[in-house]
Amino acid sequence: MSTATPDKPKYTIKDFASDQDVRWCPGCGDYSILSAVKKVLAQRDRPPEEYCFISGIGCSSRFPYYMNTYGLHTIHGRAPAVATGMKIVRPDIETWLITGDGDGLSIGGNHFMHLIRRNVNLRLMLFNNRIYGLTKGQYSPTSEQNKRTKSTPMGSLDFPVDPLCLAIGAGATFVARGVDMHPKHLIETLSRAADHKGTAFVEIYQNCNIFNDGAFAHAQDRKVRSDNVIELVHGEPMIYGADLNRGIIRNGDHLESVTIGENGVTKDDLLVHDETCPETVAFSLARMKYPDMPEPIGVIRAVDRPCYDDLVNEQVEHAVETRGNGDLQKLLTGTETWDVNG
Amino acid sequence: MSTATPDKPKYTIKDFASDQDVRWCPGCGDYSILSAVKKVLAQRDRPPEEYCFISGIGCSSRFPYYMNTYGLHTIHGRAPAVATGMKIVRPDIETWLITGDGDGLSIGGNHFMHLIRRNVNLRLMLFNNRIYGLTKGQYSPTSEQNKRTKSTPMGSLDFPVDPLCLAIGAGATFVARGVDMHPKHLIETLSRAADHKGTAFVEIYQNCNIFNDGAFAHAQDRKVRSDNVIELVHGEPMIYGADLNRGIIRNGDHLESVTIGENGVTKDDLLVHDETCPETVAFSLARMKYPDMPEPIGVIRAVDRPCYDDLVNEQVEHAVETRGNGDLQKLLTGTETWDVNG
Amino acid sequence: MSTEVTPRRKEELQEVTIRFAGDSGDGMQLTGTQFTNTAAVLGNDVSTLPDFPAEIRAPAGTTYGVSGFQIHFSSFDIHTPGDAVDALVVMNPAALKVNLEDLRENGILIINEDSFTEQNLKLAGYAENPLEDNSLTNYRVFRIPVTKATLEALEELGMKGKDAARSKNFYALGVVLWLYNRPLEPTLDFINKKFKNKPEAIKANERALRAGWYFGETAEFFTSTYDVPKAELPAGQYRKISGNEALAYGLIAAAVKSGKPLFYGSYPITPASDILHELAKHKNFGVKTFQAEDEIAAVCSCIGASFGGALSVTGTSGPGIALKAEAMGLGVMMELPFVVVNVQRGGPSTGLPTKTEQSDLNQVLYGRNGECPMPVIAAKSPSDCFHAAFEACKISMQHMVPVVLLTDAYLANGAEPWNIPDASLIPEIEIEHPTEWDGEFTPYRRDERGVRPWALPGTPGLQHRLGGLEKKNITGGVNYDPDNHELMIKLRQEKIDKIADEIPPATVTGNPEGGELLIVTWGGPFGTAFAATNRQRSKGRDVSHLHLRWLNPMPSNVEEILRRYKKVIVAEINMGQLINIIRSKFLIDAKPLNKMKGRPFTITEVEAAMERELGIPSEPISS
Amino acid sequence: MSTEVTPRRKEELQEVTIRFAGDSGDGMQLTGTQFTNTAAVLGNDVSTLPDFPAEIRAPAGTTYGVSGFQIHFSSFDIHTPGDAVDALVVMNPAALKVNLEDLRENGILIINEDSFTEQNLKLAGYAENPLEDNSLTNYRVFRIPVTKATLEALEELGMKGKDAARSKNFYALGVVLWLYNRPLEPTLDFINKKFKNKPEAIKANERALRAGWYFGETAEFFTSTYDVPKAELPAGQYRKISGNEALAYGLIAAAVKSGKPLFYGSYPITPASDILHELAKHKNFGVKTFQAEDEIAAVCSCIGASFGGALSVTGTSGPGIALKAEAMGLGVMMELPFVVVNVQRGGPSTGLPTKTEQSDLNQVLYGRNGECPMPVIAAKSPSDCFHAAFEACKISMQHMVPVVLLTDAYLANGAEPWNIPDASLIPEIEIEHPTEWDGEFTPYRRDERGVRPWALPGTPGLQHRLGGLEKKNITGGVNYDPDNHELMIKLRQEKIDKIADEIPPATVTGNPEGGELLIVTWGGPFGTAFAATNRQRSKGRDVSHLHLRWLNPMPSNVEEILRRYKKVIVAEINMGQLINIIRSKFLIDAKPLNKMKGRPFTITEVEAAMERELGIPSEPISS
Ligand SMILES: Cc1ncc(C[n+]2csc(CCOP(=O)(O)OP(=O)(O)O)c2C)c(N)n1
Ligand SMILES: Cc1ncc(C[n+]2csc(CCOP(=O)(O)OP(=O)(O)O)c2C)c(N)n1
Ligand code: SF4
Ligand code: SF4
Ligand SMILES: [Mg+2]
Ligand SMILES: [Mg+2]
Repeated sequence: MSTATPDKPKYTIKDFASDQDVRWCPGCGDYSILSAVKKVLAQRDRPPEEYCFISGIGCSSRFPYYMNTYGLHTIHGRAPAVATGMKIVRPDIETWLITGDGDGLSIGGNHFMHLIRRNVNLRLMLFNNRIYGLTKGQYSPTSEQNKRTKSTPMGSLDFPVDPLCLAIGAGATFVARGVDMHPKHLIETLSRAADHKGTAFVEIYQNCNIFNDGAFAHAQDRKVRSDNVIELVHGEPMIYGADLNRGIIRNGDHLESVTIGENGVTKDDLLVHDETCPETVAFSLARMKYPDMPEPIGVIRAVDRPCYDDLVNEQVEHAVETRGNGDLQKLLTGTETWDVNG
Repeated sequence: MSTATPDKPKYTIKDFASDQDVRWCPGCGDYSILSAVKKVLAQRDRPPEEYCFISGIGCSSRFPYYMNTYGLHTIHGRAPAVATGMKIVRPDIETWLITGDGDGLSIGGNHFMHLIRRNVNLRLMLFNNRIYGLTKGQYSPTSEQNKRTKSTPMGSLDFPVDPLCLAIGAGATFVARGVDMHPKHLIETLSRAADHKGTAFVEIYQNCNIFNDGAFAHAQDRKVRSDNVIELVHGEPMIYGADLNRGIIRNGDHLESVTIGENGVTKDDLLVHDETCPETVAFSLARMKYPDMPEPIGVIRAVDRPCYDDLVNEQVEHAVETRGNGDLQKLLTGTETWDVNG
Repeated sequence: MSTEVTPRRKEELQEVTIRFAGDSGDGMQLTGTQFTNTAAVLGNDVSTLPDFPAEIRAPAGTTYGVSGFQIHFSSFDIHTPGDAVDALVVMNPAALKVNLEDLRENGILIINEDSFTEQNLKLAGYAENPLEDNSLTNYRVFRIPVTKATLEALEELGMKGKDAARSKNFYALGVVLWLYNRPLEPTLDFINKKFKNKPEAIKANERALRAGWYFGETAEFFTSTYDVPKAELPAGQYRKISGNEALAYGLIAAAVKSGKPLFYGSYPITPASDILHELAKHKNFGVKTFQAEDEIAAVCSCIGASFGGALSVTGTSGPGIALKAEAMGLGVMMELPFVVVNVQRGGPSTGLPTKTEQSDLNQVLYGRNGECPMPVIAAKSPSDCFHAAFEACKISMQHMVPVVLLTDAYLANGAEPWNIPDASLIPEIEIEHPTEWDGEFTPYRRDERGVRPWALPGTPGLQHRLGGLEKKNITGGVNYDPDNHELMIKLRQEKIDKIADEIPPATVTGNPEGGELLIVTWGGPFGTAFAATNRQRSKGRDVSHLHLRWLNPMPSNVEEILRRYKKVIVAEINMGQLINIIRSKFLIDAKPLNKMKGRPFTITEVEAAMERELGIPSEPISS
Repeated sequence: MSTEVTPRRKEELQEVTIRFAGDSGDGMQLTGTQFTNTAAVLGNDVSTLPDFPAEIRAPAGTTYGVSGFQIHFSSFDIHTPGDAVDALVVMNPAALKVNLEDLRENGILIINEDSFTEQNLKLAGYAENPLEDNSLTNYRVFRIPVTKATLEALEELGMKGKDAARSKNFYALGVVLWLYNRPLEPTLDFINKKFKNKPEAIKANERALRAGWYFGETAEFFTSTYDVPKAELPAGQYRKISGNEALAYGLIAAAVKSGKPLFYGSYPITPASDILHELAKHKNFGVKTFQAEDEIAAVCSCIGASFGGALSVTGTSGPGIALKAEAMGLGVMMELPFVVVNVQRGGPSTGLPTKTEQSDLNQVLYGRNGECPMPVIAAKSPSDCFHAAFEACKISMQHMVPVVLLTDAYLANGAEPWNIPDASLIPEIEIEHPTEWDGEFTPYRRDERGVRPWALPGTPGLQHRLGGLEKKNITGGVNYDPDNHELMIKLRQEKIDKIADEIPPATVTGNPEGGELLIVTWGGPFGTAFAATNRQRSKGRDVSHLHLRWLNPMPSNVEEILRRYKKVIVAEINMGQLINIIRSKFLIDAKPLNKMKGRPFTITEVEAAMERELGIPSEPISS
């Protein structure tokens, strides 16, 4: 599970940059994610031609154009299905899937869920800006209730979905969260996703400075973020805060935020993060929401389960092993025949 | 939250039966569900014309034809969207949505999720037979891994989804489970669903005796079911077993099944079911799976949250209150005009 | 049971159409299939038409629960499952009610009289018992106590009631096999294989079958038996094949011959699901089947698999095509190869899921946003599904374009004898993937056929991105330039038009030089129109037949052919779709022959239309 | 700033086309809109064409980030946003690069010279600075240091750098308003309203605007100014209206006039989203807007809302229509009323999301499984979107059928003056819902127009179930009977055909009696063809114009009209879709005029096509 950093990197960031001009709005959080992804790939051993970036439609989904890899910019919401087809026939191609909160959770919510339950071996990055960027600012499934947008001048009514909870509910084997403006941590998290075998889901808080500026200020702003997010580290106690004096404990059936030193709480009382925790625990962590609780970032859960593309290929191999390579003539002839003599 | 049973029932089961011949296979679990639903409605005060049954496509989705109510047999997977439109304009019509494991979770998974997060005020019954009945026996999203079906002669590969977990992950306000062959309990559960304001989700274990006979034998078979399912009752300890000597306790971050009398466990140690528990607890309950754990039936969680159809209508009312009834001439005229004199 | 046997007259017939009909649970599909196999193995030409309800097993005795299976077998080359039925076997009153109208006058009507109970009569909607009200006098009625006789036959086995009654279809089959002088052996073999783990069932079914046969032989009931001599088919080894089977084999053959793995992404839907089921059996050919969460995911998975380099196919029926439309457009824009199979059924909407129709031609040609052309090929017979599938795959991969393959419920479920092809003689499908490139890779540089390169992930230096936004000619970059857009639309169209250079020219049955009347067909009606044309010609009428397999592009000689005939009829199982294209393209006043009854044309209907058009007063159609 | 002012010559023009172009962030849409409003309020006829990139705010300086706004204003009745541009205002090199080809010879070219930095030139792809290489000698070039001048003007306010530079569009607007003798007041009012919570911005923009105006007045730069007199429009109160606004109002009007609540279920997509945005503002009309999770849910929500008794509408663009196809088919089968709006954009696939096209006619007519006819109406101008929407709602509810309403990006975003209708004169839409029934309720019993009853949930005794399976005539029960299926298909078609009785007959501009040449249009090209026809007629040419608003059914006199002309041209912003219908239906050898560039026809192009068809050698087109 350690990041594969060769002594002397084989590739540079430039090897992964395409010649296309980047067309996002100046100041968009997508830029820093793009840069983080290129850095992650440059740290690894794999040549650009062995990657494929697949996306749907949205500002975020323009991503593949900017990578000097194979890529598909598909249709709205359907990238998971495209990627599944790709991986089934080409398990050797390292596939990254880029989606947005609208693309992945509104129109594409079903493919998102089925991809995850199948555990197709790819990295799934959801750029969550809590808004529809490309269509100029309607609310999205992750928008907070009562959000006033172009399509909801009196406030939105839908209860927001939580991408992590949905993913966990669908049986995800890898669930993580990063923040666009926190590049070092984001790079670490994406590196971990890159190492995971199976669907590695990473929600990334992304600022849309045009239509939803500051939506994640609590997690982005250096001044406040340490009080609002908690960096989960496997095997380490769940500790956070500017002064590293706050932490999480379990109180019966729910999690609580406490201050070390208050009410006799010591560091030893804090929960220790275990990435291999049951889904039920991961679900509780994912439910921690600002402002009531600090929001977890980093790898929330990572477990092993056979991935779909491998299983498909194993069945084919098994069929060949047990029944021999298909013989076309035998197939066409079948078992019941008769002869006609001319 | 109590079932509305008038002293003298206004309606009989017959009032809710349409004149259509029922076209399910003899022995299908759908029959007992149909009968349970009619019983539930007959216990209530509402006349047949104030109900609407809406379904997708599948054996289960033929349901509306058999009810002497308004009804729509729509297209595969889309009933939640149809019902949402209906409820927004007709909050007065008591709507029941019928779906199957394929209809609701395969093609219709996204609408299912969005319906639930919006908390549209209707009853959502998912007939889970872990198979595609109408198309003659392919595996479904709830089929166990390695299931051999027509489309998967070497065994299915997808990890099954759990309808309850998905619903909870999507923010459901009412989550319950019933069993076709356990009519008394099913009727109680459906009555509770009928009383709920918001999306009341009920998964029903349903036997498809033609293509997946016995899929839920552990929960249906009178001989074994009390050892395999646990009837959750609000305010009561979580107790089960033929001898009522088994129960559920919390052990740190997970739930455990214990035997009363063993290792010093007493009835008082058992968890007491609280329908208003946080989602995280409901999620843990829903994760209890046969054969490791007893599977919960009855109402797992029921909480209040404003429902979508009410909110939409409140916005309209608020707009009328604050801005007066729309004046067409004013609208057409707008604010910037000029005159042309002929 | 060993009584004296009266020798019967044995009549020789050239063709016979039999229909078995009963409850969904009565095993009529199996009975029909067994009779078909027996006739085929005996050397008859055969053609079949199964007909079953959309419900899995509707409650016994209802008319909507009736399941039927028609078989046409003959001593000559036939192409249709038969018009009027010569012999109808009905297992209950509902089956009689639904099927009687198709039995010809004086036809044989075999009835399981045990099932004519008051309740069943009521369920079937009979006010009076038709066995007693003289309403069947136009037919040769044979009332047999099938259920009782079966029960008696199985009594010795200690079987009783429901279990025993289940074998009654074999009893009926035995009677009919005897009546038509077909041997029992193929069915006995079948029973032994099918129930190999249920010795009880083997015994029961065998006994029932033989009991039926003996009944025919023994009872002084039938005055003659019938024989249909072997057909004069081209020499070769034959098997029976249904359209869906043939289609699946065609895909596998294309995979083998192109050296590509076959990827089939699909979502179950009647009547296409059996393609998925069939392909899933053949993983040892490297076939990967993917049951997607819906039709959109299915076609999208093909786009991914195609980009990855597989022969990619998705199959569905009309409602599924509607859902795939957006992604098919993406395939057109990306210029990636994959095949979309549409096994058409009755529409609109959910329509008639188990019945046949040809009403999706418009949909597959026009049902996408923007100018979005796709090649379309339609199979003309069950066995042609093999060839059409093979061709669709070939054109798709060689021309880098998604292709639609149309069949329908009638072709998919119908079966016919198939002269088994020699696998080694099936030509290879040549596919190239560039491995290097002069300078910067340009994914939209075209060759002389207008085809762009199929570069695969993993190839160093050929990294490129495809998308649904309009792309710049040659480089493939996103581009909004007005002139480029028009150019790209034309290039995409031209690429498809040029496929016409590679498909065989259309040929005419009858008089290719021209004449009075040309009947044009596509898809399933091929056989009927072909037979009708031959019959009319044998009556001396100047009628010819043009069948189109490729609907887009059409063979380049179609206009030329059409102009050689004074009159043109276009026969379709829809309200007139191909005809609009012909009229609009060639400004020819073609006349429609349409039928929208969930059933194929009968030869009689087509002949009548021809005669109408020729101005010949039709003979009255008997029954 | 108060220097002597040289009096200028004031030329009177009858029409002028101006285009403002700059970076997406330069505020060109706002500038253009303000100029338009000013001209409109002054009494000119106006027509506009915004043109912006698919990216929200592409990086500054790039050609693909250029945003443009064209306005055509005149002293007479116009119907198009203008052909060649008379005056082009460019804020940077990229805008020059992209737009110059549309400027007419000797046209006015106003350039913000400050932006012609080396970097910007490179970004725009200029090897040499066009300001210095004599490439602009064909135009009247006015180089103005817009950025610098704006900064100077705002210096006193203490504003600097980026913040101040943001006002430069108002400076440019000031210059152009002066040049065309338009007053500042409307813009000053606008600034005060728009920025009412930002006093800083009010001051800055006001100053920039005035500075631009003074620059024109002061600098010895322009030798003349121009005036365009009022247009002779019919008397009345006018406002400016865009297609999407008009469409939204049309829906609300239909709701008010039918006494139905309006339900709008939609998923955002360019260029249709603004309809949702507009309707969401008017909840006090009882309007309920539902932003669905996707297009399928959007149309399905309409089916539910329609069954519930609302006026139900869903709006989208081409890719969304593809997704709605299956549910539209369900609507046809259920015979429930709702309207599907398609604001067409460039296709196929994602295509050109912000550009206009008419390429979805085939899709809306044919893009569904089975025989699945739907009425289709297309708006012909921005303000006609109001009337077309109203009519679509009326026909849908009165005939119990889903109806498609087509517009396109050009109509949706374009604007024109609108003679505000008197709301009280808009006719009521009569709708009936049965409340009782003689005997068992029969949801598919039809009236003389073939229309079935719209019975609403909650009505005692009228409980019924609708579904997508074929239904029995009259009772509506599920039915698989062959004859019933054919009958139902015909009844569904007939119902739509009969709508022709209720739509106005088609009328011809030019010579309705017949003649040499008829140009046929539908949708957006109406205005261009109308203008071209008038111009050709004024040159003495025998040209007439037929515009079709209802595409299905067509008005009953279309064939009659078509046959009166020797030649017929069908002009469409696609590869030829309506023309196929006309050729197939009437066997008339109509000729296509097509354009697929994401832009409307120009009058010049249409005139040239007419002359070609008439055999008249065209005058050379002066760009
Ligand atoms: C079928 C279809 N429906 C709608 C659209 C319009 N559309 C494009 S992107 C988008 C939403 C984008 O939101 P999100 O996925 O959050 O991406 P972001 O732009 O915020 O990165 C929508 C609705 C489309 N392109 N295709
Ligand atoms: C668009 C579309 N795709 C596929 C189908 C075929 N189909 C009908 S029902 C069904 C699945 C039914 O399974 P489920 O929802 O579990 O219902 P059940 O029959 O088991 O009650 C499918 C795939 C269809 N009718 N429409
Ligand atoms: S609109 Fe928002 S999300 Fe899209 S590119 Fe601009 S800033 Fe980024
Ligand atoms: S196939 Fe299964 S689910 Fe469908 S009606 Fe028959 S028993 Fe019930
Ligand atoms: Mg977003
Ligand atoms: Mg099921």
